[in-house]
Parts: sequence; C-alpha cells; structure tokens
Amino acid sequence: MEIDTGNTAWLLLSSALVLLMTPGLALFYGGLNRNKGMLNMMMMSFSSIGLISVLWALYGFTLAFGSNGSDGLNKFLGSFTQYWGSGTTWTSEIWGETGIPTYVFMAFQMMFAIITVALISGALSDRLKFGGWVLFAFGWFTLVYVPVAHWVWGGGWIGANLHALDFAGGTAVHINAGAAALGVALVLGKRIGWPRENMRPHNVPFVALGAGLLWFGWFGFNAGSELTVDSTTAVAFVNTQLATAAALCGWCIVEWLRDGKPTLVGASSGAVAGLVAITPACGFVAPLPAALIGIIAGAACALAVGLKYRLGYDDSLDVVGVHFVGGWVGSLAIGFFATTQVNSAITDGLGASEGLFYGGGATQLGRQFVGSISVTIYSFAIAAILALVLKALKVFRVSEEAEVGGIDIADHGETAYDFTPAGGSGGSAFAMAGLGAGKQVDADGKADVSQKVAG
Amino acid sequence: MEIDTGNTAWLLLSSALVLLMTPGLALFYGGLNRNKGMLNMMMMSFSSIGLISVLWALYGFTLAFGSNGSDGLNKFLGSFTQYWGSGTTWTSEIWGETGIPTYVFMAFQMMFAIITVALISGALSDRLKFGGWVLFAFGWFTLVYVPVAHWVWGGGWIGANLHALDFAGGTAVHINAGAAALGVALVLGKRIGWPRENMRPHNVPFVALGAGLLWFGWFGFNAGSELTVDSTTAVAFVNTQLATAAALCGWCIVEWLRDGKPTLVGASSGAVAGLVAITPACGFVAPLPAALIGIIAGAACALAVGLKYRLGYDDSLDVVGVHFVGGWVGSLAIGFFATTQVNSAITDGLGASEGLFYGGGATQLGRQFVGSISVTIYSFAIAAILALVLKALKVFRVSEEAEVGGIDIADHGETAYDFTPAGGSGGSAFAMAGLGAGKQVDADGKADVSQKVAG
Amino acid sequence: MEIDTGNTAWLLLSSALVLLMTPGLALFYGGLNRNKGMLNMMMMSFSSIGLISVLWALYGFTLAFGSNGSDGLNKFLGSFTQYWGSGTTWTSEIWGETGIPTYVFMAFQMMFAIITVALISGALSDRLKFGGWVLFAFGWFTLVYVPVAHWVWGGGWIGANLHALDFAGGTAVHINAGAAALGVALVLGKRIGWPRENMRPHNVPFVALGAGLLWFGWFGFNAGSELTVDSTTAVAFVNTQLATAAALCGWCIVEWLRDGKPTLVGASSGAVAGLVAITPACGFVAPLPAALIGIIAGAACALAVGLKYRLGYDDSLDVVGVHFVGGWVGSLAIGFFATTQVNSAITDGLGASEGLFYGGGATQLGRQFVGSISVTIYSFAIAAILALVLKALKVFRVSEEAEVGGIDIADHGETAYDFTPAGGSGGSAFAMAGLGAGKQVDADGKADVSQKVAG
Amino acid sequence: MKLVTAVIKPYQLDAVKEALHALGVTGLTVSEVQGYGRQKGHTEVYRGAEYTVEFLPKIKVEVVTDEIDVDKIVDAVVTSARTGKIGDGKVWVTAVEEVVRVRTGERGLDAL
Amino acid sequence: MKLVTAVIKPYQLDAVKEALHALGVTGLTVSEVQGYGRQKGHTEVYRGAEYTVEFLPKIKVEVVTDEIDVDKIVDAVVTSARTGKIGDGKVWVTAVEEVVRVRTGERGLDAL
Amino acid sequence: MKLVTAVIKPYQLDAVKEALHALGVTGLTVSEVQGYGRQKGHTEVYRGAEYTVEFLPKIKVEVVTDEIDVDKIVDAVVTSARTGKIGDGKVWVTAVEEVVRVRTGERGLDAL
Ligand SMILES: Nc1ncnc2c1ncn2[C@@H]1O[C@H](COP(=O)(O)OP(=O)(O)O)[C@@H](O)[C@H]1O
Ligand SMILES: Nc1ncnc2c1ncn2[C@@H]1O[C@H](COP(=O)(O)OP(=O)(O)O)[C@@H](O)[C@H]1O
Ligand SMILES: Nc1ncnc2c1ncn2[C@@H]1O[C@H](COP(=O)(O)OP(=O)(O)O)[C@@H](O)[C@H]1O
Repeated sequence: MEIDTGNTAWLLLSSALVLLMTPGLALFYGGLNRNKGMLNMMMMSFSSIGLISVLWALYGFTLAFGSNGSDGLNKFLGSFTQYWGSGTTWTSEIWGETGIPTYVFMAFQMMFAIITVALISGALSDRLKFGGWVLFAFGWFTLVYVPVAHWVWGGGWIGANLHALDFAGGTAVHINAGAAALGVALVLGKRIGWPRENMRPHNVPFVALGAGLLWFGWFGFNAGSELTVDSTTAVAFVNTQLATAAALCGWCIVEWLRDGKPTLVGASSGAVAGLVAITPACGFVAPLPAALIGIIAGAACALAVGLKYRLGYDDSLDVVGVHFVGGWVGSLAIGFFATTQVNSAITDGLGASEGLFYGGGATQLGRQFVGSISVTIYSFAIAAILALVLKALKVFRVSEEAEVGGIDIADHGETAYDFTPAGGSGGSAFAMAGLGAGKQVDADGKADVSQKVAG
Repeated sequence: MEIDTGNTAWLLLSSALVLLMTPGLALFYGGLNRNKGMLNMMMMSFSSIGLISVLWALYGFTLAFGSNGSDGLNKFLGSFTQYWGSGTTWTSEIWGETGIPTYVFMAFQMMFAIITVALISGALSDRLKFGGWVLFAFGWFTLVYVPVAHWVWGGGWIGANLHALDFAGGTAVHINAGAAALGVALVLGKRIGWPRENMRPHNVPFVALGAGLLWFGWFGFNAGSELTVDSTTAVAFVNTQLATAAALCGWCIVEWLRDGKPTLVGASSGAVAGLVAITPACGFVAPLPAALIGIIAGAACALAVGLKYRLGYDDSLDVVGVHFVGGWVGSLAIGFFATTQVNSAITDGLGASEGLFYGGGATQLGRQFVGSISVTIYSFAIAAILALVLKALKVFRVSEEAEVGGIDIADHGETAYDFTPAGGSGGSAFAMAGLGAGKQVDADGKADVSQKVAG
Repeated sequence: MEIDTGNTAWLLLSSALVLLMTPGLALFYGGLNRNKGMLNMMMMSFSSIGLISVLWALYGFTLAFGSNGSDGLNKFLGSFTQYWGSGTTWTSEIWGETGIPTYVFMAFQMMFAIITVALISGALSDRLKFGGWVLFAFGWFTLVYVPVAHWVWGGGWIGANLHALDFAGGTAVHINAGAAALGVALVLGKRIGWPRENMRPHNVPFVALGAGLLWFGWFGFNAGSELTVDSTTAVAFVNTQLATAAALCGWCIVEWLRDGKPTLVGASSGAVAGLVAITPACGFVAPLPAALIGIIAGAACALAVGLKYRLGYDDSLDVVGVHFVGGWVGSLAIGFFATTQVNSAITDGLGASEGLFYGGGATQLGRQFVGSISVTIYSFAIAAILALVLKALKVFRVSEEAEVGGIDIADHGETAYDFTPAGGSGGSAFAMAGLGAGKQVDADGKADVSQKVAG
Repeated sequence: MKLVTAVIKPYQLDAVKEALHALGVTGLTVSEVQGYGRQKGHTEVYRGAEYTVEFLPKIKVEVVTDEIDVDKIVDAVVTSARTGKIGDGKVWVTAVEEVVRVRTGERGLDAL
Repeated sequence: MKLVTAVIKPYQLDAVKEALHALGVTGLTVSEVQGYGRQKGHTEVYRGAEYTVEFLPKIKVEVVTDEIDVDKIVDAVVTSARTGKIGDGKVWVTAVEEVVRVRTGERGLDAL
Repeated sequence: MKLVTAVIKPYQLDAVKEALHALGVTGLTVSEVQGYGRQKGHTEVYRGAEYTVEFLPKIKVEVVTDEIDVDKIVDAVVTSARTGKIGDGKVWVTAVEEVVRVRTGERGLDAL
C-alpha cells in the first residue's frame, strides 16, 4: 500500500506532540511539588523518556503489537520476534490499512509507554531513591505496561475478545498508571510530616504551563489514536477540547462552592482530569456528552483528591485522585454514551455495543467494568510486589536525613534555583564562598574539594 | 466531498497551535505582571479556555458561522439552529470546498474566540474581581465577539458587503479585544500607586517564553486561516515570520535610540506587535511589504505603550498599545499593500480591491477604515457598558486591602511561588509554621484551622 | 507540479517546530547561565530570530540555495538574483519534486540559519557587549553560514562534489556553530572568576524545559529535512527519538559512575548531545545503530565538557563540548553506519557510499572527515577574525564593573526576576522605593529621574 | 552610637525611606523578613487542603546613627510607617559600640 | 528590654514558634539566613564540575522581650530547636534600650 | 561577648569568609540584604518606563565573638571587604550578654 502523506504527517506530528507531554508532565508535577524535590520529580519523567524509548524499540513494541501465530497466546502477549529490536526488515512496511509506515506507528506508541510510566512518579515524590525508580520503571514497563497494551490494543483479550473499548488509553494508560501509583505509594509510606505540614506547590505557574503543554500534546494523544485523518479524528479532537474545558470549569465550581475561591492549581488539575476522562471515550461519544463527561470528571476528581487525607495514604501529587479516578469515569462513560452516530466502527470493526443511553443496554458498561477492573487489580498487584522487592533490596526509600534535607541534593547533587542577586558574584555568592579562594580544578574538570577542607 | 487528509491534518494541528497560544499568553501577561497578581492573570486566560470553549460549541459557532435564510438578518447574525449545540447531525459534514470536516473548522474557530477574550485581561490586572471577570467574559463573548466574528468572517456585512479584508483577525480579534480592554480599563480605574510606583515585570523569562509560544502558535493562527494548504498558506506563513522578526527589530531599535538599551521585554513585545499587525494582512501582501509592516508596527507600538502615561489610563499590560494599535496598523496596511500577485482571491472570491501601492486606489483603504472603526466603536461601547453594569452589581473592583495584599491571595487563596530553601521543611517553613504542630485534617481533606486558632 | 497537501502541511509544521527551537534554546542556555546574565543570554537568541530571518529573506536564501549558471562558481556560492529579496515572481513555484512551495522550503531553511547563529551565543555568556553580538551575528551569518549551507546542501562542493553526507545539519549547523563558538570564546577570554568560582545553573527547571522544547522541535529539524513524507522521514523520526533517549542515558551513566549521582542538567545535556549527534545521520542509519550513536555521543560529550577546565578556555555553556563534539561524532558515524537498507538515495541520488560496517569501506568515512574538518577550519578562522575586528572596534567585551554587576543591567537595563513578597507594594518594594514618592511621569512615559535626584 | 531597627509593612518602605532621607540619614540597610504577631495571617487552599499562613511579609530597616539623632529617627520611622492597622510593626533601639566604614577605615561618626 | 536572637535549623521553626507561643510570646520576626560553622556543607555537581556548598540554610528568629522573661524564652528556644545534631545553631541575647509599637506609638513593655 | 555585623558587597563574601577562617573564626551567619547609601543605584527601563533602583544587593555577615578578638575580626573584615569603591559597606559592633549553643546548651565562650 502507498504511503498517505496526510495521514503520515498527522501521525508523525501527533507522536511529537505526545513526546512533548512528558516534559510537560515533569513541569506539572515539579511545580506541584516542594522546591527541594523539584529536580528529582522532573528527573523521574526525563529518565522515563530515556529508558522506555530504548526498551520499547528493543522488545516492547513487538511484544505489545506484534502477533504470534497462536490465537491462545496472542490473547496475552504479542510476538517475541516480529518487530524485535526495530530491525530494518520492515523499514518500508505500512501499518494495516492506514497508509502510515509501521515505524511511525511504533514511534507513536513509544510515546504512550513513556508517559504512562512517568505518570506513576507523581505519587512517589521526595522519598524514592532514584536508583529504585529506574529499576521500578524497567520492571513495571516490562511486566505490566507491555502486556496490558497488548490486551487492550494489540489484539489481546480485553480489546479483541472482551470487546471493551479504550480509544486512547483510559484503561491502558491512566487506570493502569493510577493503580500502580497506589500500589507503590502504600509500600513507600508517607512523606515525613505529611499531612501535618502543608506541602504546597512551589511553583504554580509551572503547574499551569505544564497543564497547557499537556493539553496541547493531548490532541496528538487522543485524536492521533485514530491514526488516520477522518471524521472520527475530528470528533475525537472536538471532544478532547470540550471535555477538558468543561472539566476545568467543573473543578473550579467545586472549589468556588466549597472553599469560596477557584484556584489556578484547581483549573490546571481540572483540565488534566478532563483530558484523562475523555481519553478512552473521545472517539466514541458526541460533543455534548463529552462536555458532560468532562464536567463530571472535573468535579469527581476535585473531591477525590481529598480521599488520601481520609484514608491516610500519601499519594503526593494525586495520581490516584486524578488519573485513576478520571480514567474510571471515562471508561465507564463509554458504557453510557458510546454511539455509532460519531463512529460506526464501534459495532462494525470493534464488535462492541452502543452505550446505555443509545439503546445499547448495559452490555458495554459491563465490558468496560471488567476490562478496567482487571487492569486495576493486575497493575496494582505487580506494582506493589515490585515495590516490596525493591524495599527488600534496600534501593527504595531515602534516609530520613536525605528526605528532610531534600532528595535533589541527596540523589542528584543539584538544587533547582539560584536567584542570588545579580549584583552578586554570579553562580552563587554562597556557592562561590563554598568553593574557596584557592580552589583548583583538576584534569577532568572536578573542583578539588580535599584542598578546600585542607585550606 | 472527500476529506483531504493533508488539509485536515493541517487544520487540526493549526487548531492545537492556536489553543497553545492562550497558555502562552497567560505566561506572557503573567510574567509582565507583578508577582502578587501572577496567578489571577493566568487564571483569566485559563478560565477563558474553560468557559468560551463550551459556549462556542453551544451557541457561538452557529451564531457566527451558521447561515439563516434571510439575507437581511444574515448581515448581522448567523443561524440559531444550524450548528446549535454541536449536534451529531453534521458529524460528517465537510466545510465548503476545503475537504475539511466542519467539526475541525468549528474547533479552529473556537480557539480564536478563546484567545480574543483572554487578550482583554491584560488591561485589568491586579484589581478586577475574578467573579466579575467571568461574567464579563461571558457577556462580551456573547454580545461582541460572536456577532463581530459573523460580520467579518461569517458572511456578515463587514466581509460580505463592505468587502473589508481581515485574513486572520486584525479586526475581529485584535482591534476588537483592544477596544474592549480600553473600555473596561477606563471604568475600572488605575491600580493603586500607578504610575508613581513602577510595576515592573516580575518574571521576564516567562515573558520571553510566552512570546515564543505565541509566535509558534501564531503560525496556526495566521497560515491556518487559509484553512487549506495552498500557495497562499505558504505566503501567509512566510509573511508571519518576516513581519514578526522585523517588528522585534523595530521595537528594539526604538529602545536603543531612545533609552540606549534594547531589552528582552522589548524584543518580546515587538514580536507580539508584529504578529498582531501581520495577522489581517498575512494572506494578502508580499514578503517584503510584510517585513515593512512589521518594522512599522514594532516601532509604532514601542511608542504607543507610552500613551497611557500621557493620557493617564492604566492599561496595565498594554493591550491597547500593542493589540489595538498593532491591529489598526495591519488593517490599514492591507489598503496599501494588498496584491493579487500573492492571492488572486482578493479580487475574485472576496470582491475586494488591491492596495494603493498596487494600483487599487484608495478604495480598499477606505473599506479597511470603515470596518475597523465600526468594530472599535461597537466593542468599546459594549465593553464599557458591561463594566458599568458589573460595577453597579458590585462584582467589579477588589477592595483596596485585597489589592495591596495581592489579588492572588484575596481571590484565589494561592501564591505563585514558594522558594523556601531546600534545607527547609519543604512546602514552606513559614507555611508549615502556619499549620501548627497539632494540625488535624478532617474528613474532606481540610486543615482544621479553628483548632489552630484555639491552640 | 501540483502542491501535495500532506508534504506541504508537514514542512510548514516542521518549520514552525524549528522556529520554536530557538526560544527553547534561549531557555536552555539561560537556565544554565547565572541569574545576572539570564536576559542577555536569551536576548542573543531572540535577536538572532529577528535579525537572521530578515537577512535570510533578503539575500541568504538565494545565495545558499539559488543556483547561478556557472558550475565552477556554484561550487562555492548560489545565485545573487534568483530568489533575491523573496520576490513575488516565484510565489507559486514548487521546490523540485517535493510538491512543496519554494516559499515553504525557504522558511524551513530560514529557521536553520536562525538557530545556528543562536547556538554560538552559549560560549559567550555574561561578557560580550550586546552590540558586538549583533554585529558578529550579521558578519558570521553572511560570511560563514550562508556559504557553508550552500556547500553542504545548496549544490556546493561538500555535498555535490565531495559527496559528504549531512542529513539535517551535523556539519552545516553544529560543527559550524561549535567551531565558531570556540574561535570567539578564545578571543573573548574567561569570565571574571572562572573557573575558581563555580558558576552553577541558576534555573535548572528552565534547562530541562528548554531541552524538552528542543527535543520536540528537533523532530521538525531532523525528520523535516527529508522535506517530503516518506519512509525515510519515518526512519529519521525514529532515529531521532532513539539516539536522543540513548544519549540521555549515556550522559547519566557517566555521571553515575564518575560522580555517584545522575543530574537533571546531565539528562538535559545528554538529550541535546544525542539530538546533535543524530542530526547528520538520522536519515542514513538504522534504528539500533542510531541508539548506539546516541549512547556514544552522550558519554563522549559528558566527558568532553570537562576539557575546557583542562585546556583553560571558558566555553561558558559548553557549545564546543556538546555541539562541536556531538556534531563530529554524528558526522563520522555516517562513515560507519550509513546503509541503503533505510535510504536508497545514499548511493543513488546522493552519490555517496554505505558505511564501513555495511560494506562501503572507508570511502565515506574519509569524505565525512574532509567535509567536517573543512567547515571546522573555515568557521573557526572567520569567527576568530570577526572577534578580533570587533575587539579592535571596542564593541566586544563589557567593562569589568558591568560584568561583576551583571550584563543584564549593564546592557539591557533589566533584571530577570522580581519575587518581592505578594504583601509588598508589587513591582518591587525596593524598586518602588527607588522611584521615590514624588515621582512624575513625563509625556513619553519616562519616569522623571532627575527629579528623584533633586528630591 | 545606636542601631535603630524597624520592622514595617513592605508597602510603607517608600514612605520611611523618604522620611529618613528628609532627616538627612545618608544610609540604611533593609531586608525581607516574615512577621508573626497580632495581625492575622491569611488562608490558602491547594487541592482542597486549606491552611493559615501566620507569617506575613515584612521589611526590616536598620539604621546606625548618632545618639542625638535617635529620637528624631525613631519618631520619623514611627510616623511614616504608620497605617493605623494591626501589623504596623515595631521599632527598637540598641547600643552600638563602634562603626567602621569599610572603604576608608573611618570610625565612629565619620563612618556614617 | 532584651532582644533574643536565635539561628536555628529551618525544620525546627514550627516547634520553636509553638514553644514561644506557649510561653505567651505574642510576636516574633523570622528571616532566611545562611549559616557557616562546624556542620559540613554538601557537594553539588554540574556538568562534572564539583564543589562544596559550605553555607547552609538556617532560619533566624528575633524576639524582643521583657528582661524577666529572657531566661524562659532562651530555654524554650534551645529545647524546642534542639535535634542534637551538629548545626542546631546559636541563641544570643542583646540589650534593647527602647521599643515602640508603630501603630500606637506605645513604648516599652506596652509596645510588645 | 560581642556581635560584629558587617554589610558588604556580595562579591567580597568569599574573601571575608576566608579572612575570618584564617583568624580561626569557626562560624558565622550571612543573609541577603539591600543597601541604600552614597553609592548610586542603577536605572532600569521597561516598555519605556524608566526608574532608578536605589537599593543595591549587599550581604550581611554576623559573627558572635569573644571581646578580645573583636578588633582583629573587625580589621580582618574591613581589609578583606575593601575594594576602595563607594558602597563597600559598614561594620559595627554591639554587646552580647549571653550566647547558647542549641545542641549542647553550652553558654558563653564554649558556645562558639
Ligand atoms: N516581640 C516581638 N519581637 C520581635 N518582633 C515582633 C515582636 N512583636 C511583633 N513583632 C513584629 O512586629 C510585627 C507586627 O506586630 P503585630 O503584633 O502583628 O502588630 P502590632 O505591632 O500593630 O501590634 C510582627 O509581624 C513581627 O514581625
Ligand atoms: N560565631 C558565630 N557567630 C554567628 N553565628 C554563628 C557562629 N557560630 C555558628 N553560627 C551559626 O550557627 C549555626 C550552627 O553552628 P555550627 O557550628 O554549624 O553547629 P553547632 O552550633 O551545633 O556547633 C551556623 O550555621 C551559623 O549560622
Ligand atoms: N547609617 C547606616 N545604617 C545602616 N546601614 C548603612 C548605613 N549607611 C550605609 N549603610 C550600608 O552600607 C552600604 C554602603 O554604604 P554607602 O554609603 O553606599 O558606601 P560607603 O560605605 O562606601 O560610604 C549601604 O548600601 C548600606 O547597606
């Protein structure tokens, strides 16, 4: 089949948009976090980009989207060989009927794997050893993300047999990451001082900018999931915008009624909640229902983020309250609002049914529930087990002293900001003082510290 | 008609680019503002995204771009029913001859409505009650933006009868928003201490980053306004880049000559001035004239921002000096430089004439003037009236105490930054101290403050 | 030939992406720099956008990509007339067989010229007079960038005769800018206090965000360089992602082994190093070799940034260590890994050979070396000469007092941040105090300072 | 000599500086501080978690001066810093045994 | 009157404030400072260039008080600020000759 | 005991710290302050609105020390902080009645 330049340009750019979401997430999470853990927070996202990209190309894509001969095995896992190591044998292969090179589809899906892993980090701020994070990311990606992606989108049992719908990742991405975040957070325990001390966002403009970049990139995430450019892509795009806008309003309304003041943190969080909730449904529902889903998700998540205080687990940046809850809202919403008016593939290609409000009865609602609950349990369990293993291996929680002093310094040897007055000696009057007058720099560019101690 | 995947991919991505402009604007305005109003400034933009998106889908689009039977009425307003509530009856409709789904065109135009409303907020910083802003946004969008968009682009009198040209929104967006900003600012009055106290930008890097994001998104705004991908799209893209670059230089040159020092705030402001000025003209003029328009706009706006000091109105972040003035420069420039060499539609489809310098005489210049002045008067008047109504309703200006203490705390209960040293107890040593040792957290996640007072 | 809407949409958006890279670079460099030079650092990038855009449209494009009759002269320079001043005679011309308007190709290449000049600024922070920078940018662009772009891509001797390969700018952009940076830095000398005082990054989150924006935009830079949308575009996209991710890991691994701690500055720098290294090779090598090139580049640059301490030149933000070294790694890598398996044009259209590991022998390696070394020498020499001229003209280095006090204040009359507490009088309690109670504002908006002195 | 230390509302700094300037005070040193006292703090809310900030931004002004000017200076600060609302702050005086001007090494009154 | 100045670890501020509050201290002024002393600083690394930061973030607490309460206050601060680790900080006392409440002009003890 | 307070140019902090270190001073506390004095401020311009910033960034250094070392310390600070240009700053000395080391409760000289 010929390459369709329009479709391919669309998916190439959608892939770039989804890649941008992870730095956006790093900013969103980092801004919500305390100053002393800012860099570690961002580092968890950036390390996901580095690590997961390579793993995806090596074995993730073939296991998730390749297909092995056996129907039985295919329910659970893709092929070990077909796309192994992103070889060159399939350089010019086109993905299905899309007119898009398989390479591009591989890259698009790579970005999904990256951000799903990064999403989990929001629950673990300020206290998880960076080495532990890297090991966890590797393990969870391999044991959870890859198979779940196959189950939902790669011809596995949830999509192909159960016929549960997930347009862009409500189950495979958000419920999946949210459940894992809860599993790890429970094993990891609370930050010192939580919840007695208020750990307010250290940089709210970054939170809003991060939300803005996420929103922008999410068009690629949602509308891009149609792969080709057609009328469903258009609907998915419109729904993404409407649900997100409505959720922004929903969250702010709850704040206005409850606290008397809508906040920018709330508006940003509401937008993310809406993006999450519409993700699984964006290609299956009509615009107004999408707005309805958004406003419900915004309000629901605004209330859900309070749960951790009641139940006493420290989900630092509300991965559960926003992504897990929002993902569920969206996944179930399909059971109510899915309609062939916007996407005939629901009943044709995908073998699913329309939603309860469109004469499809409760069938689809049931399927959505089974699909989502299965991923919830699987991801939660494996994540918790991985956490316990890391704990046993002592590469899990940082020392109390490191946590109080700040994980940025302890695990990365950096601090986020140095606003020493311009009149100062630059870098930092204090840092400079720290260096000492007689400071030497030896061959490989290291400041000679011993000498300082001596001097 | 078939969907053209190239055109549709282009307009989908242009829509995403224009959406990104509003968070970019929030950063640009927020950085120019004082620290204590940063969040309120950004919140005015974010709330526009939330509110206007929904209103546009409900009734904005159909009133602006739908067409009712009657030619007479159509001069002033579109259809109440045709696209009402973004129904599903037109899911697969293609917009005109573009090969692009109407849904995508609706989304593209939605982004324009959002940012036009947000633009106004720049004149109102630090003193307008947030509730008042939301009401104003709703009212001005409904009474001004929607009809004006119809007049200019939706088959209304300015475009279809007067044949004034506005490629991407010089009249409908910038003059419109600038005039409204002036109207509200005059009713709102000066910030306490203005102009005696200098209210310098609190975060210049944000100003520059915001300008960068605006520039990036503006390619979708301007070149995207051709809707399809053709040679006019290419010219519009090139012109946008050249005019903006030239305006950046123009503003800096004025600063260099007048103050002896070009500034980054100036470069960023100049870029925005250039983007504004080329907006109406980008699809109608040749590259070098575009650069000329840019340099003129940059210099003109650099001087215009001083006007408020002379005339004594507090247009806080120079919405008038940049958007209103820049919009006028661009709108009139069409009357001089419009040429069929780059866009034959000027005389064919659009029934307009070439510019003065291209043998078209003064006709088009006259039309441009009439179109722009009409929108100026209408928008200014309605905006001022709305402001007076809000003032009467006492949802307008914050208390003096709130203004001095900062509207972020007063209306949003947030502060933008907390850079407490990493060695500190995190969130904020001070905030923590505020919480008190015995702080309880009750069921719905609220810190129990009463207890604090008691203790 | 007809316009291909897919290809054109792709190149339009790629151009926008590459434009975004320069503000991203400004943030990346600015964050790495000390607070007191933040704005000057960003201003060097923004001024490049303003200045180079216009120069490119005037004479850069025609000299680099136009073709004059004579084969002999064409080896060295393009046409003086063909595309002069971006006239309108070629408004509807299509570039070669691409189905893309020449205007769009011109805009795409414009963005390359802009960022190449901006890249140099990283070596010159905190001490180069802004006026000197503008003159240097003008001179180097004219004497070095334009001809080199012609040699490599415009039908000049490196590409067309030597048959050295450079897919997206390893030689024309990174080696070119890196060599120039070294030349100027040597003439400019060290910052006061370097290396005794540590001049640590003042805003690491900006560094990471800048790297994120660069990464995002680089997809347009690399994959866009194929111009059209085909299977090579897909490979270039995938390779860009893999090499960058691997380089991020590579740099962090070096830090982990050497310093015991991976840093976010390291991860961001590694990503940039990977982007640089894969730039020339992305369209010629297979995915796994791309990852290999990335990890090598990441590690190599992580070590190379230490060189300046050993050799004693102050390449402030490591333009040499990252762009020059990374560019060389990538350029030579082509000699090893280039393969027709991913791009048949290597041997067909481009008349080059496959790499050493693909049976092409050492031929291509030799060509890559000759091409890169030539540009290295030429760019270094002219840059150094320009620097000496500026020095002679006394528009080069700022006064010692200005440097200690901060170039932002000295050359731009701005300071980057004002975080005065929200409770304060806004702008800045200190700034305000500076203004004085009786401050008047005269006609053209200037605060009357004399009066202050008087009072 | 004496050291007059004043903790005032940030917004009053301008007035205080002008008042001291009028008295012929040639120099002073200010810094950002946070104050806790009778004045109530404000409430902030993040994702539904509400808390009071009891520490409020204040500006500390320090002036080293000659004995005889102390009362004038204290009065000038008190009047210029006053808004009449709770939280206006405090001014206190301590004894200074020696002052040196770094640039010249001058001591005592000459150092001011 | 006396001025009690304490330089403590930032994390201890809450405890100190509570302790003083318990003693009936109605006001205090705090500021961010950087301390150098026996306590070792930490090491930071940027692009391979490593250096020690010898100045550590501390919080300075200042309380103006009546003579007779001084010892109680000093003891309260010392106990509440103590973690037992190097770097806990110092507390020192200086004499205050006069205090004025800006709002009312009250002097001496009434000003507190 | 005495408290030596120095307000210096930020760039001189390193030299001052080294000088005190050489004298065997084991600890000190520094903070960022803004100074107003003979030294002229600079001008900033935003969108054509120009104004002078009269307050300049300075660093305040505080050292509590034994009587007998005071003069040595003052001299050391004055010499190491001097650039000879206007704005070098001031050093002043005040009496300290008591010092306590938080960690151990030691008082007087032992606390230093
Ligand atoms: N005993 C004290 N010691 C030091 N500073 C104090 C003391 N009491 C009050 N302050 C400072 O004075 C400021 C104002 O005091 P406050 O009691 O709030 O109002 P008022 O002085 O009008 O009674 C406080 O924020 C604090 O910074
Ligand atoms: N002589 C001094 N003068 C002023 N401040 C001091 C002095 N010595 C120590 N400090 C302050 O006390 C803090 C703790 O002192 P340090 O010697 O590190 O630990 P400790 O007090 O437990 O012996 C220092 O960081 C510094 O801020
Ligand atoms: N009377 C004073 N009280 C407190 N601080 C002062 C006083 N006079 C000057 N200073 C501080 O000393 C700094 C330098 O003083 P200045 O008059 O500018 O230069 P110089 O000390 O060389 O005459 C000022 O910025 C201010 O911080």
